[in-house]
Amino acid sequence: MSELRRPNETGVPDSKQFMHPALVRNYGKWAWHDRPQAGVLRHVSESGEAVYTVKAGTQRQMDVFTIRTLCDIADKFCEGHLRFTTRSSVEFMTTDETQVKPLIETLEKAGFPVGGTGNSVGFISHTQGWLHCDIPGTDASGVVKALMDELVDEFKNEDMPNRVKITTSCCQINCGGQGDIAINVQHTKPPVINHALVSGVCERPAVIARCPVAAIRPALVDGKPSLEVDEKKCVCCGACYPPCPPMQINDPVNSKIAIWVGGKHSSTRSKPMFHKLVAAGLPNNAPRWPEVAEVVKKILATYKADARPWERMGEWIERIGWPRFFEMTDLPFTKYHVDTWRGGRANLNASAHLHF
Amino acid sequence: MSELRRPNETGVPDSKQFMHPALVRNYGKWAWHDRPQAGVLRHVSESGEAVYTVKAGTQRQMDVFTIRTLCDIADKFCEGHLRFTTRSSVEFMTTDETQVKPLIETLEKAGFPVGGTGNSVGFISHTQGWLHCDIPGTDASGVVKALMDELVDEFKNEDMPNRVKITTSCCQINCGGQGDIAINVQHTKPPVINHALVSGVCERPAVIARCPVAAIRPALVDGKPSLEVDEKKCVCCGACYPPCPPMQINDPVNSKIAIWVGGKHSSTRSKPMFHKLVAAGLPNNAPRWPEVAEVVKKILATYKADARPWERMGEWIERIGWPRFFEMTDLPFTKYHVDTWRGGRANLNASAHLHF
Amino acid sequence: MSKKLPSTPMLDELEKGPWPSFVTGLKRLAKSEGKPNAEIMKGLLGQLEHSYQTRKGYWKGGTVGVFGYGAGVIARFSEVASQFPESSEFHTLRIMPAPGFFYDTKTLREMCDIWEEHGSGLIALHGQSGDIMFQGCRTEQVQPAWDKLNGMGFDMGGAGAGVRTAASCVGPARCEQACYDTLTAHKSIINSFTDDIHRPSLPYKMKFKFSGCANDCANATQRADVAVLGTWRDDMQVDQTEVKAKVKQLGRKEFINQVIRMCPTQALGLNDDDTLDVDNKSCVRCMHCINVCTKALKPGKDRGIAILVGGKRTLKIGDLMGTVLVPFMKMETEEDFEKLVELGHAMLDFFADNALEHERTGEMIERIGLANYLEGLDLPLDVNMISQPRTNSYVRTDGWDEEVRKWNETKSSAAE
Amino acid sequence: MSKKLPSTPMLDELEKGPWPSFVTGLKRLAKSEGKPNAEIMKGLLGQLEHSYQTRKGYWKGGTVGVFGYGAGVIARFSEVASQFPESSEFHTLRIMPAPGFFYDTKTLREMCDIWEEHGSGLIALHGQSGDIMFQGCRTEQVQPAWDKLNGMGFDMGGAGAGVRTAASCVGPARCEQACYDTLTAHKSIINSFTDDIHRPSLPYKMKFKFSGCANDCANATQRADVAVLGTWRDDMQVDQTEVKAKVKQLGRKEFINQVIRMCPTQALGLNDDDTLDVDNKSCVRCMHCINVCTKALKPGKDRGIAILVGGKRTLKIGDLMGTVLVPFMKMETEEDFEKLVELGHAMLDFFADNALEHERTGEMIERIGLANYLEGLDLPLDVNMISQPRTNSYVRTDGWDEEVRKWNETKSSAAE
Ligand code: SRM
Ligand code: SRM
Ligand code: SRM
Ligand code: SRM
Ligand code: SF4
Ligand code: SF4
Ligand code: SF4
Ligand code: SF4
Ligand code: SF4
Ligand code: SF4
Ligand code: SF4
Ligand code: SF4
Repeated sequence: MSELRRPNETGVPDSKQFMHPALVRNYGKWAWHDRPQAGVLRHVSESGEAVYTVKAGTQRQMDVFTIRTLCDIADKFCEGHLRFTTRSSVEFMTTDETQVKPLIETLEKAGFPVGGTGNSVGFISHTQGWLHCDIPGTDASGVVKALMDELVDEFKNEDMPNRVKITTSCCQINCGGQGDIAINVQHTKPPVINHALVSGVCERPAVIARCPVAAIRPALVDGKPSLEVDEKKCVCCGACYPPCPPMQINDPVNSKIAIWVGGKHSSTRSKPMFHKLVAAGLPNNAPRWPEVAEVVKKILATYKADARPWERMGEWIERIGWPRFFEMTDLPFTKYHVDTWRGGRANLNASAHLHF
Repeated sequence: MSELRRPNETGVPDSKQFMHPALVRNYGKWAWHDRPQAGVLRHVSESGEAVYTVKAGTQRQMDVFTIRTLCDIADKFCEGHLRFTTRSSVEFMTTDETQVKPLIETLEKAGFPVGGTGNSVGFISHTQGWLHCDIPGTDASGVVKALMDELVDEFKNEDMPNRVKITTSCCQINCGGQGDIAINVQHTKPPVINHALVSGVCERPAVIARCPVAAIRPALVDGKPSLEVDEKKCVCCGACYPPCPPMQINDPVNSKIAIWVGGKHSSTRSKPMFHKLVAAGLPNNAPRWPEVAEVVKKILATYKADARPWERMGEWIERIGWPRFFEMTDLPFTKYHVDTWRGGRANLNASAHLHF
Repeated sequence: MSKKLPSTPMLDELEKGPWPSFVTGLKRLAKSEGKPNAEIMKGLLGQLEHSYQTRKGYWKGGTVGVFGYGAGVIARFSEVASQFPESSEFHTLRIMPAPGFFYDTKTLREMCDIWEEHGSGLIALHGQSGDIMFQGCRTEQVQPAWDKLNGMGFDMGGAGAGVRTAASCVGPARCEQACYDTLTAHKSIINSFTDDIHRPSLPYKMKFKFSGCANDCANATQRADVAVLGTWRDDMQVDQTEVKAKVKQLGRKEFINQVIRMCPTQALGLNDDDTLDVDNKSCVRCMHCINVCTKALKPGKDRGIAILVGGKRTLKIGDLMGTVLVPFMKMETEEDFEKLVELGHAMLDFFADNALEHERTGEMIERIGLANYLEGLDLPLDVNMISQPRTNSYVRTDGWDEEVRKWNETKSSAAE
Repeated sequence: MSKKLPSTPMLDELEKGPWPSFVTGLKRLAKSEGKPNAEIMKGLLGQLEHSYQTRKGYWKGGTVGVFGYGAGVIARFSEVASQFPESSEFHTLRIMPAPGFFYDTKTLREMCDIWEEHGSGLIALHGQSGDIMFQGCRTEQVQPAWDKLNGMGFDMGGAGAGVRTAASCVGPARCEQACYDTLTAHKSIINSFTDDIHRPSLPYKMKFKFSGCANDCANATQRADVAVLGTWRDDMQVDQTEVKAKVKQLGRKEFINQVIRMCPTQALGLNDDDTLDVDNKSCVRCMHCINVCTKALKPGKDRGIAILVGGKRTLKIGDLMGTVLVPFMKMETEEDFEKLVELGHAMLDFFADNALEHERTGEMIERIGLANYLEGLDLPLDVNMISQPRTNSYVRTDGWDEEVRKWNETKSSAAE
């Protein structure tokens, strides 16, 4: 075992040491860009120099062999440089236009789909799931893989009205964030408490404080201090589970998948938007979640066919109206779609604006 | 004294008995309308018949002599028919185009300004005030009269981008409703309690229940049951005053006037909007409230000069942004403008949309 | 014997200026020598001047009424009666006008005569809720005044915790935009609620308002617990010849700016031949383009009403706009109006049973949730009720499948 | 000695299809015979298949760390260790990459080698917060792995109630839209907070994110407590020749549809000669027109940052977007970056002092009010902080005159 050594508290390293030299040369001097073809960006500097970026999808959860393959390609085409995007795509940069085609071919041959640029469906925000997290209701890696298999053509082409940002989250905490489409676990039953363990494992006041609806109270069960849940109040969010694992929220049947649409982080055109619930009650059907894929594809196809250029998912629906969205996607509308959370009234239709 | 007699519980009378015969003839058959000149509407029926409406301002609080004068005019020009609008303007209808000019002249001569049609400043929503209400902080009739004197040209002409609906309210209850501009009393100090009277007059639990911020508690004062106010919590709204007149909220100095803009009831273009606070701390300066008039005129002039056709006040400001509104109107922006009420966070700028 | 006109230096300032002066009116009344109302008005002028001087109001409430009714008279007793005894009692009778505020001069003159005899001679046309306010009545004159007004065929309006006087826009009587008969709807509703108007026993007030279209000239959306607004379901009517004329009149650029660009849902396009392209599926019936092009555009032919519920002013949780309860309902036959009345009663009953003391309908719905309100009224859920679905995952959805079943049922029964 | 590859019929389904398969990767690792990480991976595959079969996760947390630091390692112990002992400990080291996620292959290869030796061979590029996640480490291997990674010049990322690993968009390195140097800002902030990253002692986590413009490619607005977004104050740069070219390319109608009509504040007009009319006072710097016309339009020259505060996910009051705290700040000189760092520290200190346990910055501001937060940070109020002023009159305004004085002071000092 290695000696205990004081860490070098260096923080983040400088980026320029790793950057492609053309990026260093033109740092802060970019003039414009375009996309010669799907999967390829051309950034032109004020100096006239052009850098071509070829973008490809990865599985994010990479074995070292995959990474080494990417390195081989970067060595061959990009002077040993590459970068990853905020969405775990990989980007290869070169100043040599003639290298673009062979680079794409090499990537595709190695199994990395080239695309994800412009108005395509990007890679899905990936979270941990059964592979690593301690509280997951499903497996992010599996959901992402299964879905990307279905959406790969939309990744490779730029046929969408605008960029489509899909996210997954394997529990209601939602490390995946807002998405044009968000595929999230939604528990439907209150936690099942293993009373024998509570007193040993959980700090009860902390657990009680976590519940967003104050549904948890201290209780004595079999003479031992435990907790009890007011099932009428409980919204099955699972927030009590991380601080208190004996409050088992995950359930093979009752932990369902919900689909949300119209989230958006950008302030482009419209202000950022939260995503909105459209479908719930979908089974957590590992290993390929076909019911989820079906709904996602239906939504995407409708958006693709109906939205106008540059409308993000949420903007499109705002224009055409939610009645038409539900009609066109054939999704059922239920009382659960009506917001009941604090300030939920703001999501009621306070106007005579009606869609027929 | 008259005998006690059972009322005829008739409800509202039928309207057609009072209507101008041309309206009865064309009831539900109107084809289109236009405005030949400010103050005059022409409605044309499917039958081709046209009805001219001449609209004039009144003081709403009318002595019988004024009403009889209006009747005289209606008898002379309109076969004895007239109507009032939802904003207390009076309307004279005739099918005879040649009568429009003399009708206008007669009205103007009798002191009734003709106008209030189309994109003008309409009559101000009028409430009761010192003339009749039991809780007023100011006098609606006076404020309305003083302001309409200043705005009469804007009433008579159609020079505004869209209709301007102004409202006044003589206490924070705001019987006047939402307005493009709303001129409302805003108290700035907690109620002063006349403890000697409380136990005799007020039902204490009811009063306590009325407070929106739960600032009122029961208290014993000089051995008598009374109430006390937590002045840190109190938002000086005066809601406790109607159920408990000893909780005197009105104050000659500390009951101020606040001005709100951008309210809108119509669902035309944008959804209905609440009005928003822009100026407060204006003195309750009877009998002519010059400080209020100054702010109102400044806002109107800015709107008139800058808004695009058909933009209501609130729509205009949404387009140009609040920073520009405050800049152009030269009104100070303070922490009080930042919403602190429930759900107030929705009124923060949750985006990178910035105006410079 | 008759008192002198009080000195009113501050009020006199309000006789200046071009707008009709209520002060001049008050003085006119105060000067109508010999009439009892002149004395009342002298007192009133004195008290009002005192208010202006001291910046305070001096009325207090009380209980005054007419035989058989529990509301409709707003009692006012002066707190400075010793100084101004003539107006020590200054009550208001709220009387409901005909829907749409129509009068013939005979009626108005008769009202003036009655009020000169029994009241102060001061009449407001109209109060913000829509009443004729006969203001300034001594207690003992209330009943005789009422008897005469009632004898004319007019009835008392609302006050207190009951159904209130309603208001409606001019509607089909003189507006081509009206998508239903606002005046008939108003009358049908109000005349079926006289008991709840005259003998209030609700948790708090309840108001109805009627506007013929989304322009909402009756301010229904925010100022009524129940707002009834006209709308249509089919395509709007377009006269392309008139569209072209309008494009010509405004100029192409201005037409784009004033019509095309202002449509809230970008439902309009201007074709190259200056005709209009309407995406009726996207149109939200906001009325804007129709307002601007009064000759070229009209609402569709399949007309009816939408009902919004819960509008109100500030107390106690903050202002509320009405929100969609019924997105569409035909309003043509007598049966249709009866259905509306029935629904109104169901809403009132639910309110009476479920609202807390001093809680308006909107506050009650805010507290219990729209879904429960719908269930209580046995009304179907509709996507038009929301501006967007929930953004928060804190909800227990284990009834999902059951709700889906309900939706599909409603949908297929609607399709039948 | 080496175990057989477990049977993974469900996972095998995820080897099908065109997208790169993580299962294939896991199997590749499990098959790299002779290496210790192959054994770990066999266990992991077994446990994961078990999860797929039973639809449940089987990890539990714990405390594992490296010498000198209080965070950065996410400990994972298996609940089914008896069945899959090889992966009974499967911890993750969160390591911060260079801002913008740049690598040379030498570095990446070295990381792979280290992780093959000390871990499972499974690396995520990157976690949602921006860490390199070296996943699958036995407890005793954590320190040696760390020593080597740290030796390479990399440092541990955040976890727990401390400052978290930051993320930034590619920025000036390869984007013409960047209004400031996101990478330098990221580095300046993070490297001044190493103490709060490594020894977390805040009420809850605190995240910084950096995007070069309003497109927000780093998802800062909702996913960071402190979002730093590029913007500009002067007029946008317009190359009218390129505008004309773009109009020609798209066609006039499409240009109007895609550019003019989509501006959120109607700040754009198309002139008759196909040049663009920009109302820069109305423009909100949303980037849309610039995105569509990458050659014709550019942000202005007077560039800097806006800071939004309080973004976060659902717990406990519901998702929050960041809201404007600083509408504009230059970010060019070293001093500017220092000011940003200072402000970051002030925000952290205020958060540490005022937030409740497990309360994020946004929730704290929601509780105490923006005005108090501004006061605590000694920041001036600005109209850009609101989307609209208050709509509710429930506020005590007796400090009005004093606040007006403050505003006028700020304004006149800004004008100097
Ligand atoms: C590479 C990347 C930044 C990075 O540092 O890694 C990036 C790069 C660019 N983004 Fe982005 N965006 C990247 C993530 C994002 C994200 C965040 C995310 O994906 O999670 C967003 C916000 C998402 C949201 O709103 O929820 C984002 C919102 C945008 C937008 C605004 C889109 C909109 O209309 O709302 C633009 C503008 C545009 O489309 O021209 C944009 C534009 C661009 C441009 C065109 C900027 C430029 O001039 O170079 C870049 C080319 C992208 C392409 O591939 O076509 N980028 N961009 C990220 C690639 C992610 C990926 O692999 O798919
Ligand atoms: C690993 C990662 C997901 C991933 O696969 O990429 C992750 C994983 C976890 N997140 Fe997360 N979060 C991760 C990014 C996020 C993000 C996205 C971001 O940072 O942009 C968010 C939303 C933004 C935000 O901060 O609100 C996020 C919101 C949460 C929350 C909810 C916080 C809230 O205030 O609502 C929790 C719960 C908590 O902190 O108690 C949480 C908690 C967790 C825990 C620690 C669950 C737990 O309590 O044990 C997860 C550990 C998983 C594991 O085994 O590794 N994670 N988490 C991401 C961090 C990797 C990295 O360091 O790069
Ligand atoms: C007479 C009246 C109805 C009545 O039954 O009494 C009325 C009558 C008309 N209104 Fe109105 N509105 C009347 C009060 C209102 C109100 C309520 C109010 O004033 O308190 C509103 C809603 C106010 C709000 O949003 O806060 C109202 C919002 C409109 C609008 C929508 C304006 C907008 O763009 O938001 C239109 C459409 C238009 O301007 O063409 C409209 C249009 C019209 C038209 C043109 C309808 C028609 O085709 O006949 C009428 C002619 C008005 C004119 O004088 O130019 N009317 N109108 C009311 C006259 C009030 C007055 O004396 O000034
Ligand atoms: C007379 C009138 C103002 C006017 O001069 O026109 C009026 C006058 C009073 N209103 Fe009002 N309200 C009047 C229309 C309104 C409106 C407008 C409307 O109906 O469209 C509103 C806003 C809409 C609404 O209903 O919310 C309105 C919202 C209130 C409220 C607040 C209700 C709330 O839920 O927030 C109160 C307070 C209360 O009921 O406790 C109130 C209470 C009062 C009282 C009874 C004050 C009191 O507690 O003693 C006032 C009696 C004044 C008097 O001496 O005559 N008045 N009041 C209006 C009724 C005349 C009529 O019958 O035609
Ligand atoms: S979304 Fe939930 S289960 Fe998934 S990584 Fe985040 S905390 Fe873990
Ligand atoms: S699941 Fe959520 S709502 Fe239910 S008890 Fe746990 S924390 Fe509370
Ligand atoms: S606004 Fe207030 S003071 Fe004025 S009439 Fe209404 S309740 Fe009375
Ligand atoms: S004035 Fe308003 S906030 Fe103050 S005690 Fe009275 S009801 Fe409560
Ligand atoms: S609401 Fe509509 S129908 Fe009624 S008067 Fe106004 S424009 Fe006409
Ligand atoms: S009525 Fe309104 S929503 Fe419909 S097309 Fe006209 S402007 Fe657009
Ligand atoms: S946020 Fe702006 S500056 Fe950064 S990469 Fe995206 S478009 Fe470029
Ligand atoms: S940047 Fe956005 S707001 Fe500014 S002009 Fe362009 S589209 Fe309009």
